[in-house]
Amino acid sequence: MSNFVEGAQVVTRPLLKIDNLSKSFTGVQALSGVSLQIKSGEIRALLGENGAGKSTLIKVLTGVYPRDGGDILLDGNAINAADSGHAQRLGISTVYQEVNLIPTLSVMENLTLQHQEKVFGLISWKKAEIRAKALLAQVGLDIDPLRQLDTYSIAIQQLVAIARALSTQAKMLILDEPTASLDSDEIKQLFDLMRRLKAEGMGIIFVTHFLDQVYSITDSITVLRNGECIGTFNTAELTRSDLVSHMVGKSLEELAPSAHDHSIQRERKALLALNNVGKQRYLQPLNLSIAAGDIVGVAGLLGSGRTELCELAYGSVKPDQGEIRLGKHSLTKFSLRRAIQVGMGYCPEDRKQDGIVAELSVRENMILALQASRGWWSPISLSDQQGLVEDMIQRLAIKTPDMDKPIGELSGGNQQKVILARWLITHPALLILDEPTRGIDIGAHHDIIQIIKELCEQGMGLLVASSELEELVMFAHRVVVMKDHHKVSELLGEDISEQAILRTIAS
Amino acid sequence: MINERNLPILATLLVFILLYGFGVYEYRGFRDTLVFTNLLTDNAFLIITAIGMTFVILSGGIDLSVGSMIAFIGVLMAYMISSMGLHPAFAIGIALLVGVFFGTIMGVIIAFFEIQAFIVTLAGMFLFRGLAYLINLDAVPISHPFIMALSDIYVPLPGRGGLTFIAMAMLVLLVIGILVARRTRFGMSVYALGGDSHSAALLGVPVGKTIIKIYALSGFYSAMSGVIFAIYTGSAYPLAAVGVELDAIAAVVIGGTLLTGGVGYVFGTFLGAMIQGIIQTLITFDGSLNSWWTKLAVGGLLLFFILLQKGIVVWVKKRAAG
Amino acid sequence: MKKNDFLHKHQKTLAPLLSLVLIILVTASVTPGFLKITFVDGHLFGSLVDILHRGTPTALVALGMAVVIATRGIDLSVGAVIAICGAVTAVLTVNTDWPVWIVILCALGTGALCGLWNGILVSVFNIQPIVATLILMVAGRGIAQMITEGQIVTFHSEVLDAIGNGYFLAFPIRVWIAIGLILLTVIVMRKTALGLFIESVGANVRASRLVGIEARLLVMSAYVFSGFCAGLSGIILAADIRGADANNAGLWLELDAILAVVLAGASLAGGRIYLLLTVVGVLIIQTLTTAILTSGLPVQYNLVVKATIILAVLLIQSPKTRQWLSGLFPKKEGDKKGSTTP
Amino acid sequence: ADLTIGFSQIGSESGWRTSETASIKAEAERRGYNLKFSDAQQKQENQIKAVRSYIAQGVDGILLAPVVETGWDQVLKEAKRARIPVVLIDRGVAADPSLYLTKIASDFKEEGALAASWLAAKTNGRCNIVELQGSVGSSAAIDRKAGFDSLISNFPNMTIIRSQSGSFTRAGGKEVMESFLKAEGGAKNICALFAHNDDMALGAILAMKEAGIRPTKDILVVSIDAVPDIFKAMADGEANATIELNPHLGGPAFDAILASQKGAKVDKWVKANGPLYLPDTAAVEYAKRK
Ligand SMILES: Nc1ncnc2c1ncn2[C@@H]1O[C@H](COP(=O)(O)OP(=O)(O)OP(=O)(O)O)[C@@H](O)[C@H]1O
Ligand SMILES: Nc1ncnc2c1ncn2[C@@H]1O[C@H](COP(=O)(O)OP(=O)(O)OP(=O)(O)O)[C@@H](O)[C@H]1O
Ligand SMILES: [Mg+2]
Ligand SMILES: [Mg+2]
Repeated sequence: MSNFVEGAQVVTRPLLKIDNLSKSFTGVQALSGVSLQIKSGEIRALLGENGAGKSTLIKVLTGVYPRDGGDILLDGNAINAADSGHAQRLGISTVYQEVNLIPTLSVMENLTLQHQEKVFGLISWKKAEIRAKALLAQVGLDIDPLRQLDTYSIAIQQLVAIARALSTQAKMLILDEPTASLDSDEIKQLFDLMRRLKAEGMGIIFVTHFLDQVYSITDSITVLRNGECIGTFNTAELTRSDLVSHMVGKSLEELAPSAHDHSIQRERKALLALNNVGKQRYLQPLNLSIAAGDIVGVAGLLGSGRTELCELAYGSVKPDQGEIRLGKHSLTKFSLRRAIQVGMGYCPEDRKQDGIVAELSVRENMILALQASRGWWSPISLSDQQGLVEDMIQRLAIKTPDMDKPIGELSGGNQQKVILARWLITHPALLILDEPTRGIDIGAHHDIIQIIKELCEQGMGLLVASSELEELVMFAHRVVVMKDHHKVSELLGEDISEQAILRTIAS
Repeated sequence: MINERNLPILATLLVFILLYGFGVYEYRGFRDTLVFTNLLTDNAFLIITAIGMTFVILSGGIDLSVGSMIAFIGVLMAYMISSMGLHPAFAIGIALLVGVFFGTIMGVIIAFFEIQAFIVTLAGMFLFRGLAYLINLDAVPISHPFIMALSDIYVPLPGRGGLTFIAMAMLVLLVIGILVARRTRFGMSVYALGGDSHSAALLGVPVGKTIIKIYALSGFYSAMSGVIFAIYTGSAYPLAAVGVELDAIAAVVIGGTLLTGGVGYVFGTFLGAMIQGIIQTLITFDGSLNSWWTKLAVGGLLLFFILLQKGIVVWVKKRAAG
Repeated sequence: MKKNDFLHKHQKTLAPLLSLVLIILVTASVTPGFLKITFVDGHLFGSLVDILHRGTPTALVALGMAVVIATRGIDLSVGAVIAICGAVTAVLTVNTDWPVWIVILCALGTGALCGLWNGILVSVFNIQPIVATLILMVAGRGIAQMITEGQIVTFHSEVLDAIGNGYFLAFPIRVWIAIGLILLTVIVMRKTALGLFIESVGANVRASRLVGIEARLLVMSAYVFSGFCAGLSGIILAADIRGADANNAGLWLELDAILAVVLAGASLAGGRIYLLLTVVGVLIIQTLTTAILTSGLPVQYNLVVKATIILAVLLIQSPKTRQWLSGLFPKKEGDKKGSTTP
Repeated sequence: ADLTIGFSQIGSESGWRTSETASIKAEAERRGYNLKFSDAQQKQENQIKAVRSYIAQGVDGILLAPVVETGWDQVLKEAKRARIPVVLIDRGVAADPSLYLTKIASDFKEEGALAASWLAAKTNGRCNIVELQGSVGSSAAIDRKAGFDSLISNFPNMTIIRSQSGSFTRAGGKEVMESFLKAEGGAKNICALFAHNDDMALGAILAMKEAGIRPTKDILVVSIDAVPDIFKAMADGEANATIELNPHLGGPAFDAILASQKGAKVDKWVKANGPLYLPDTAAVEYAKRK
């Protein structure tokens, strides 16, 4: 069922060979008969919609999940990794999709976990620190390795995870959506690194939803759909439209963004107004106003304070000066629940820690915000819940066998959609999205932007922080540029372009 | 610059010093070194148990069986020495092996059958106490010259105080505990497991093996504590050390370790146990509290010092920030 | 799809129920007459009724404990709260001529107040639950002894006697009280969104706060509820022996309660709880206790037997054992269904 | 003289012990002594700590109510080295008698035997007995049982048909008695109840009454301690006999310390065994103790 398009004549035997691999979870056939081969020195893109089985393939490959059937050969030897540590020892180094580090350990401890150097049988932290600094330098990070990991933003944590994967002597490197929250600079740095490793003969599997990245770095592409391998192609020979139709089963034309009008209707009055809102050591005071129908983007480099702006605007962090108004309400003294009741919504950046409640079902996760704003004593009836959830599952094409499955068992992108849906069903007056399309496939990306635009046309205001400038340019009416925790400028209307934003950041 | 992660320990240390200062100021005889060395000797078995417990709690688990293990090991030792005529050194060796064995079994059940540590060790708590009853219902003396000799070892310090064998053994085990926690791969695996067991598995930490080792280690430390308790009292008693598991947990937590795992230090546990000991000592020195006021005072002081410790941490953080 | 779901849920329920039935059957085979129930003076009489009767205080405590555990907490102080509320009941009955219902309200209020204290320590001062409640566990018995002045205060009251040992419609009144409270709790938890909020807070506080759930208040009320349940249990236990025993009432009951909650499949790391199964857990423990008492076993075997059976029950319930067993009998309905669904 | 005395008490686990503490405190107050009291909450290690603290403070004498008989050698040696006399109260220790001044205690074995001999006389040596034991492993439980057992072994027709632990508590006594009655199918087969303390007996009496069984008529009740409530039960015809465990040990203990200070010789064991009380004096005794 899978047709192989081999690259340049196979001279050497493949570095990694996967043959007829299958895996099922209760109710889901996540992988069925997947086969592929990777040579050393090859960068392979692994593409597919959310829930196509990419992460599962990687986890089966590295022994996190036992496989139902199939063979895996590394350097011609059949391997059967018992767990991730075993896979590492076999020479497969992996960065899994969510940031999977230990939040309570320091950056240094995370980087050297299981690979510490010893003096007289005891770990030498001096050596560890030197090594940690070297690893961080490889990914271009200059941070204090002794600080606890979770004091750093999710993007930095992502880079630390990549640095860690480089610390092992591996033949294969697997990166599952490593660029989801990275900025262009970091991505460039990562790609340089990948090229270097490629030159050293390492085989790399790279999962992403950004087609630009696929075309700029990979040699070949394997597409998965519904757990089946659709095919492997040479990157240079595959057009974007073909690629998308392989992935989605639709053609690219349907997905092409409609021309966007950057102009704002001036006559509308402010929905959200931040007057001189700031917090010491957190965010410099700033002014911002969003009218109904406005889409305001927040751009900036890593650690520039985008997330902080979102948190202050939402009220999950209380400012120590200034006033926040939503419509006729002053939110400064409001509890989050009151704020939500009068129309606030916030989709946080760190989906694992701040977004999903992993144990609860998709349905419960989705209605949580609406239910919380109504209070516990006026429950949404089960049939209403099912109606709302069913509708959202349809509209956002959320891939789940049923709505009572624990959300933790969904694929990353589908979790993100559920969190988005959670806020959409509250019909917020103002929605704040921090990296909303993290890990979402292009088909869904398109749908979501469409939905957001519609909502704004109906009068919702939107504040979006995103490291994807392309995305901001695509739909924002205004872009706030952040730098070093203060607002440096606000781009309006026709001034919005990727170059303009980059220029402002650099200035 | 104070490292933020050491803050709870420093706060605990400060609380301990404040308490000690209060005792010296308030009570006759408190300034004597004897009071301090008594603290070391009298709390040795609790500290040893709590060190093992620290590893368990750091990994996000809990071990309720330690108190019963102390009693069981004591009774077992007495049986081997008195009834089987084994040499105490030999008996101690076997007793420690038995402790490690039972710890390992609990670890296997927790790791392999994925049953929560709380109930597995609760069953262990019943089981060990029950086994102790089966060996011997009554309290029996362990009168062997070797044990006597151990309990007579005494290194005098200035003043009336001095280090007993028990205190020194405890200090050695403390140092070993600190090194294992911070300077071995196993120790770091324990921290990783407690921080996020799911991620730890993905980072290549051998989760199952580490869990088994953790409970084996806790078994070793509580068996060691049983041996120390037997030497301390020169006897074995199946009802010994009832409720010690809670004291040990409290010591660990007062020492700054998070019960959810991943954060904390073995040395903090030592301080936590010493704070509990000194509360007891202060109450005894005072000697005017009746039975129910004693309980209220123990609870109240515990609360007071936890709040004080929290206050110090918050205050320092504020100072550092502002 | 629906059927698969049903089987899945069923499995979780089946394990504790099966263990209970097994323990009852084994006991019955060892102790003749264990299953015998006769009708005496208008009420049922027999070991099985005794199990319900004796299990009531534990069931009430376990109910509150379950809610606390759902919030990722634990309440070690319930035993001490039982002692305090028993003492309040006894002392007020003996020293005042207040009507019984006021005495009962005072005792229940005291329980709730103790819970509030725990709740404040946990959710306002952010003290870890196990230590926060340990404080009241230690100090609470002191308070109870202060109230009773260290003596067992015996009292006499018709109403309290009835609560302790009376019968209504053939069943002990206290069993009816427990059934009432349990059903009420189940209804409130399932028919309002309270259950969802509590489980959500227990499973992920940060995310729950961000969607506007007032976690602090919720956690606090969980402890208040637990204190209330312990208070009720304390009244029943005092009524049972017509006296308040400050030092021994409810001693180590917290462990049985936690055990029951966990046997019912809850995780101490918070999240999902199963209230009705918790009651089954309590019945398992109480059956075990009663069985040991009636078995005629020498006392020194009590704990070993208890531990062994608990371990056996745990192993039976472990999903791993189930997996392993279904590996031995591969053609099981549920598995086949699961793997063929697209 | 203005003595400072340390008193290490086991705890406050029963009404009897609270009375003992109160009695000793009252005696110290009457004599104008400075009494340092410490409640060990049933833990031997706390008692050892307390004794060590008393030594560090340099008290004039120590009263010790040991929670268990073994394990005191070391700390008693330290006290001896510091020349502080130690008086053991209400039970002994398994240590060299030279390490303590004296022991003021009753003999648990004798108490058990006394209960048994009363029962043997009452039933002419023919009786099926159910026994409520104290806390498993406690010396009071072990010795009272041993004393009782060794006496009834002389009577072939006296047997203990059921024996379980009621943990010295009323609730425990009640629950265990209920299960005895269920297991034996009522009172037909039971002639007497022997409880290791009065509280368990009082609990068991409640259980009997609720099962429609008349205590003393259907089942004889004998227990130990002589707490006030058992006298009330006896007066009401619900209990048959109790053996007193004397709580007023303060006087003799302080006297012994005074005597030793004067250099006088003190007996190593001052027996404080109490008498057996029967219902005839119960009402009077109850009034006295209330
Ligand atoms: N632990 C699990 N239990 C049950 N089902 C699972 C589990 N993990 C994944 N699945 C299911 O397997 C399917 C494939 O998921 P996978 O995570 O591999 O998707 P993905 O291609 O990585 O998607 P994304 O782009 O969103 O990350 C999904 O339908 C998902 O619900
Ligand atoms: N010292 C700290 N302690 C705790 N949390 C911190 C600390 N520093 C940053 N954070 C958190 O990390 C998150 C990201 O902060 P950062 O300044 O990197 O925001 P950003 O501009 O959105 O960049 P990014 O692209 O990394 O999200 C914020 O939620 C912030 O609260
Ligand atoms: Mg994925
Ligand atoms: Mg951000």
